Amino acid sequence: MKFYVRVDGTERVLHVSRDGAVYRVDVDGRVLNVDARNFGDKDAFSLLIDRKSYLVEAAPVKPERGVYFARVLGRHYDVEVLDELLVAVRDAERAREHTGAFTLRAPMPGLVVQVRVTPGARVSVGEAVVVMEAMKMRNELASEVAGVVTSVAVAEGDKVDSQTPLVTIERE
Amino acid sequence: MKFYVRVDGTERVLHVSRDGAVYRVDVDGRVLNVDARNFGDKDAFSLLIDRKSYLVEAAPVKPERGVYFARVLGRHYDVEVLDELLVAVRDAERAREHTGAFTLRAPMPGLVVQVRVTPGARVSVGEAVVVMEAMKMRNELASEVAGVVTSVAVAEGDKVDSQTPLVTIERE
Amino acid sequence: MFAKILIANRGEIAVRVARACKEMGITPVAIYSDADRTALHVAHAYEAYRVGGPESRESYLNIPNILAACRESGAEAVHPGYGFLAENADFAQACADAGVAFIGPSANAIRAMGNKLAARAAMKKAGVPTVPGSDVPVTDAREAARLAREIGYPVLLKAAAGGGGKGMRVVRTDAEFEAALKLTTGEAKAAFGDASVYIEKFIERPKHIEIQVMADAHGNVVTYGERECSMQRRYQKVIEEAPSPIVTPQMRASLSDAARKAAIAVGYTGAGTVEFIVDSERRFFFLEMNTRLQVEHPVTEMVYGVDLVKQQIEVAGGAALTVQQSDVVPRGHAIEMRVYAEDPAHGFLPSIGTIKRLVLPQGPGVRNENGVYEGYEIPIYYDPMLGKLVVYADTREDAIQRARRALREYRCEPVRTNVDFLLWALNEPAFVDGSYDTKHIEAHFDPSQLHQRDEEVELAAIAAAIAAFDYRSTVRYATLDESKDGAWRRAARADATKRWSR
Amino acid sequence: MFAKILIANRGEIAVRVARACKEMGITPVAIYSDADRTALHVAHAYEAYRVGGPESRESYLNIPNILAACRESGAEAVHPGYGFLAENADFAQACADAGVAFIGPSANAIRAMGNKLAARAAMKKAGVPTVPGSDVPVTDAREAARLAREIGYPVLLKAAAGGGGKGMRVVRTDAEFEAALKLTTGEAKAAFGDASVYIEKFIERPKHIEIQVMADAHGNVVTYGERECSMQRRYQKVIEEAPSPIVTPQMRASLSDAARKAAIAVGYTGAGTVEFIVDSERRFFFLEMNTRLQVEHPVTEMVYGVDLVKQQIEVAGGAALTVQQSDVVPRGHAIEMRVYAEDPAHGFLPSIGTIKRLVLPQGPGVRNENGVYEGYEIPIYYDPMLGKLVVYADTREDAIQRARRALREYRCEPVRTNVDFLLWALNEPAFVDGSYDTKHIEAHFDPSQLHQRDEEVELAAIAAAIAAFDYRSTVRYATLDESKDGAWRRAARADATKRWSR
Repeated sequence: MKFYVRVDGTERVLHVSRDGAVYRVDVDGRVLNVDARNFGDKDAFSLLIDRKSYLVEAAPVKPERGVYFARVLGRHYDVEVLDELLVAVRDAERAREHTGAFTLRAPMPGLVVQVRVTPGARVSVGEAVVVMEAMKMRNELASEVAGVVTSVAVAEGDKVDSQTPLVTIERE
Repeated sequence: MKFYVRVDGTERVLHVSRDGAVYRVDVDGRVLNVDARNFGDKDAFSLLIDRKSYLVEAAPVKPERGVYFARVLGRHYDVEVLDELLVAVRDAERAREHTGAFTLRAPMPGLVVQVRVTPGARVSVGEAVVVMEAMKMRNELASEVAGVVTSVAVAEGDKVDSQTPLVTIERE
Repeated sequence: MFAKILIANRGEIAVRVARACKEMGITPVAIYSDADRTALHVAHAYEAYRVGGPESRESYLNIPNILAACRESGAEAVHPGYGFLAENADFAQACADAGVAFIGPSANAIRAMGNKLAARAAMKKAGVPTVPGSDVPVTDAREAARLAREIGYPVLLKAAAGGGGKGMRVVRTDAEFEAALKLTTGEAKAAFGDASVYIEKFIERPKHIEIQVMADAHGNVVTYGERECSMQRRYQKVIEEAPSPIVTPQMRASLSDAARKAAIAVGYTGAGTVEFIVDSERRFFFLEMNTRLQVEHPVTEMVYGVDLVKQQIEVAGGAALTVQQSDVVPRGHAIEMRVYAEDPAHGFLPSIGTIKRLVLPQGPGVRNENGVYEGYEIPIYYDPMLGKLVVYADTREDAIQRARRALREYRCEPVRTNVDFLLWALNEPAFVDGSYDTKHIEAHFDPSQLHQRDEEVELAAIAAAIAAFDYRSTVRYATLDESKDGAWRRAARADATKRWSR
Repeated sequence: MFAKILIANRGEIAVRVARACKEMGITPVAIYSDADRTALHVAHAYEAYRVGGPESRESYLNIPNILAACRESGAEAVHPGYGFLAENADFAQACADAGVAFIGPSANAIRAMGNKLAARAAMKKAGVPTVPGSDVPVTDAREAARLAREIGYPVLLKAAAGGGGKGMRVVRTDAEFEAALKLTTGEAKAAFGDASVYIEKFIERPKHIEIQVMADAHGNVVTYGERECSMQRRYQKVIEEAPSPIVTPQMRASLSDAARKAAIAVGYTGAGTVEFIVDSERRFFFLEMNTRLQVEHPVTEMVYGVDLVKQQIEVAGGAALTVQQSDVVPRGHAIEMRVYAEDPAHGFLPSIGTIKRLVLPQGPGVRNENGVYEGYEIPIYYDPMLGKLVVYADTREDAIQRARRALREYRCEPVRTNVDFLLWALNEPAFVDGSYDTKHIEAHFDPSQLHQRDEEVELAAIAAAIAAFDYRSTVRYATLDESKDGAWRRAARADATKRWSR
C-alpha cells in the first residue's frame, strides 16, 4: 500500500507490504525490513529494524480522515496518513476551503467566559475570539482564518459541549 | 437470581436482583444494597455497601461449571457459583464420581521427571504419583482418590501439554 | 491517635492521604461528587460519602455537607489535602467548632497568612526579609506612584487577598499607574471580595524557592530544607526539585531560619511551606506562606527520608515531634514532574476522555502519585492533573537522567499529556545547569521544539504507516463509508476535481 | 566508560540493567530466545539480538551465540545479571578472551568461590568463621561418621560443587551415613559433574544474613551492610529486608569485616554477596559467596542510597570507588517481596497464560522491578517470577505496613500469583518480631491460612455472585451449550436424578 505520511510539516511517501511479522517499508525509496509485533495491545508495537529495538505506539484516531497518532521515546506525534483516495478527498476539500465560511468550534466541553467579537468584526489569523474555561484552565480559542465575523452563536456564561459552533467567520 | 455460592468450604445462598447500579443481594436472609460500578474494566468493581468502600475483582473462569474467582484486599478466592441448573448437574456428576476411574492430568505444560507408580499399585488420597517440572520448578502431582492404578500414560522425560492424562486410578 | 480520618479532597492527593491512613491503621473516609463515584480516591478509601453535585462548590467546597459526612462517619479528623478548602479559615474553624480535628494549622494562622499585607507586616516584625513595598493598602494613584519611584520601577500591584499568582499587575511607569490601580482594585474586589491592593518591588526573572516547615502543638518547629519550583507556566509549577541547584548550605541555613521565624510568628502548627522569591543576586524575600501540604511535598520526603503526611496526622493528633533539627540531613536529589492531560502542541488545551491504556514508569528511584487509572474517564469539572511522577537518585545529574528515562516509559492513551513538554523542560540548558527562573518557559518554549531528532520523526511516520496498513487490512472503506463522515461521502460531497496521481 | 553493554539475561533483571544503561547514556543491547521476541527486556533495550531457541541451554546459556551477538553489536561489556551465566567462570573467561569486559569478578574469583570446599579453605585461611566440618572431601562412610560424631550430629552432607540449597542431605545418626553418602555423591556427580561431598555441622532453624560487597580494581572494598533473607521456601528466598531486625551495629561491623576479608581473599572485583548462616545464639558462619548481583539488591540500594548496578558498571569500566566506608550509612528500612506466577493454595503450582490486567502498587516508598507487562503471555520455559515489589519507609514497622498496603493494591489477572501468600508471611508474628528463620514457612504455612477474615470471605461470595449475575444477564445458556462442555450437554450426559430443590 502506498501512503502519503505527514509529520511535523514534512511529507514522506511510504510503501508498505507485509510478510508475517515483517513489514517491508519503503521510505522515499529507502527500504527497511521492520519486524513489528503487537506489544500487549494492538496500539503498541515492539519494532526491530536492523537490530535496533523501539517500543512505539501508533493508532488510528480518525482514520477516515487520515488522522493517526504515534508516540516515540515519550514524544507524541500527530500524523496524517493518506492513501490515494484520501489525498483526492483532501485536495478537493482544500479547493473548497479557501472560500466560504470558517466555523470556530468548542474543542472540549466547558464554559464560555469571554466572547471578544461581535458580528461585523474583522479578525486576523490566530486572533483569539473566544475564551473558554474547562478543567479550571482558561483557554483562548483563535480564528484559523482572516475575515469578518458573520455570527456569534454563544454568550458569556454559556456551557457548551465539545464541537459546539461558537463563531462563524467569512473568509476574505 | 438464586445462587449457591461456595468459598473456602462454606456454602451461602444468595439472591441477587438489580436496579441500575444497585444490586440487591440477600445473603442467607440478610439483605444488602450493593452499589457496584465497573472500575476500569468489567472484572473490577468499586462496591459501596452501607457507605463502606471496597475495590474487588470478580469474574467467571469456567462459568458453565460455576467456576469464578474473586480478589478482596489482595487475597484470591476460588468461588463456586451455581444456579439451580448447575446444582442439578453437579449433584448428578457427584453421584457418578464416587464410582469409576479418576484420571490425573497435567495441570500445566511441562516435563515429566518422575513417575512413582506402575499399574497395579495401590495409592491413597493425596499421595504424590507423578513429579513434573515446569518453569524451573518441580511439582508433585497427587491422586485425589484412593484406589488402584490401572494405567500410566507417560514416562519420565516426556514433555506433556496441559490436561494430558498421566495416570488412571480405579476407585475402591 | 485518630481511628478515622475524613479526606476532604479528590484526585492524587486524596489517594496519597488514604494510603498514609491505611499504613497507620486509620480508616480513611472519602467524599465524592456525582462526577466522582468511580474516581480512584473512592476505591482507595474504606468508606465513602457523597457530598453533592459535580461542580466543586456543590461538593468539595460544600462545608455543611462535608461536616455532615464527618458526623455520620464518626471521623475524628479531617485532612484537607491542597486546594479546595485547605486554606479556608472558615472551614478550619467549622471543623474545630464541630469537635473534629483539622489536620492543618489553626484558623487564626490561616487568616494571618491569608491576607498578604497582614502577612507582610507580621513577617517584617518577625525579622523575615520581605520585598520592598508598601505596608498599607494603596488607594491614591499619585501617592502610589511616589512610593513606586522610591522603591524603583518596575513595581507590582498585588491584591492583599490574592495569592498563587492571581490578582497582580506589573507597573513600569508613573503614567500607567492610575489605570493599573483601577483595574487591579476592581479585579481584587471581584475575585476576592476585598479591594485592597499594595505595592511591591517587581523582581525580574526570579527564582522560586520554598522551605518545608513542620510544627507541633508543643512549640517544636522543624524545617526540611528547600524545594526549588522555578519551572512554572502561568504561575503554575511544572517541575520541582530538592535540593535547589543554587542553594548553598549557608543559604539553606538562612532560608530555614527565616521560615522558622515565619512559622513561629503566626503560631503555626502542622505542615506548611514558606515561599521565597530569589533575585539574580541570590537575595531572598518572603513571598507567601502556604498553610497546607504542598503538591510537591514528595521531593522533600525522598531527600529527607520523612513521610510528611504521616507526620501531619501525628502532630494533629497532639503528638510531639520526635525528630531533632540536627537529624534532618538531605541525601540525594529528587525531581517531581506534574503530568497533565493537556496538549502542549496546541496551547495546552485540556484533553479529556477515557484513559484506555495507562503504563506508568517503574524501576529504581521512581515514585508515582496518581489520581487516575486505566479505564478511567477524566471528568471535565476538575484540575487536569493526572498525577505526579517523582524520581530520586544519588545526584542531581543522575536524577535528571532518571527523570528522562522515566518519562519515556510513560504511556497514557489516547489522552494527550504534557509528557513531551516535560521532556523538553528537562533538556533545557538552563534547567540542566540550574540557572532557570520562573519566566523560563514563557521566554523559551515553542511547540516546534517538542520534536527533536529526525530519526524519531521518521520512526513516527513508519509506525503510523504500519498502523494504517493494519487498519486498512482489517477495515474496509465500505464499512467506513457507512459512517456519517465516510471518505466516499465526503469525496462525493466535495466538488472534487479528482486527482488520482500527484 | 562503555558506550554499549550487552545484557546476557532476560526478565526483570535485564530490564533493571537496561534502565541503568539508559540513565548512564550507554546503549543497552538485549539478547532474546525464540520465546522472548515480545518480552519486556527486548522493548527496553536499544538493540536486540536473537541467540537461539526457547530452552535456556539453546539461548541464554549459549555462550558462542552470545559472544557472536557481542561481536556483531560491538558491545564493549557484558552484564550477566543473576542466574544463567552470571556465575559461570568459563563465560567470564570467554568474554575476557574476546576482549569484552565481563561486568563481574574475574573467572578466577568465580572459580575460587564456586567450589564450596575450596572456598571454605580460603575463608578459614582468611580468618572468616566457617561452619565446623571437614576440610577435604569425604569418601569413606566410617571415617565420615567418626568426623560427624566429633562435630556432633546432625550434620549436613554437601556437594562441593553445589550451592543455593542444591545437593545437600541431613544426616542424624551413624546408621544413616552409608546410604546418605552414596546418594549424595551420586546426585552430586549427576547434577554438577563432580562427586566430591563434604560434611558440615547442620544448624537447625538458622537465619540467613548476607553482606553486600563492592570492590574496584584498585584495591578498594566497600561493604553496604546486611540483608536478611530468612523467609525462604525450598531454599528460595521469598522476602528479604535491610537492615536485619536482629543485627546490632556491633554484629554488623563483625559481619562486614568478615565479608571484606572474604572478598580480599579471592581478589574480588565488582558487586558480590557474602552469605552467612546465623545460629540461635547469633553466631555467624560463612555459607557461600554469590559472585554477582543478587536478586534482592534493591533493599540495599534503598537503605544506603546507592545504585549498585551503576556502580558495577563503573567499576567494571576501571573507575575507582569514590565512596568511603565511613560515608556508608543506613537510613530507614526496605523490604523486597518476590511476586511469582504460582498458586499457593495448590502446592505453589506455576500459573501460566496471558496477563490481561496488571495494576502495580504505587505511591510513597514503593518500587516495582518487573519483567512483565499487561498483555504479556508468560512463557513456560523460565522462572515464574513476575517481578519484585520493594518498599521503603522510615522504620521497619512502617515498612511492613507499607508492604501490606502495597500488596493489597497488586492486581495481576487472570494469572494466579503468590500475593496472598506474601501477605500471610508479612502477618506472621515471627516475621513481625523479627525472630523468623529459614524453616519458618515449612513449619508454619498451610493454605487454609490464606484467608483470614469472615467479612472478606463474604465479600468474595457477594462479588462473585454479582459477576455471575452480570454474566448470566448477558450470556445465555443456549450460547454456553454450544460449547463442548456446555451445562445442558453435561446435564444430559449425566445420569441425572434431577433435584431442582435442595
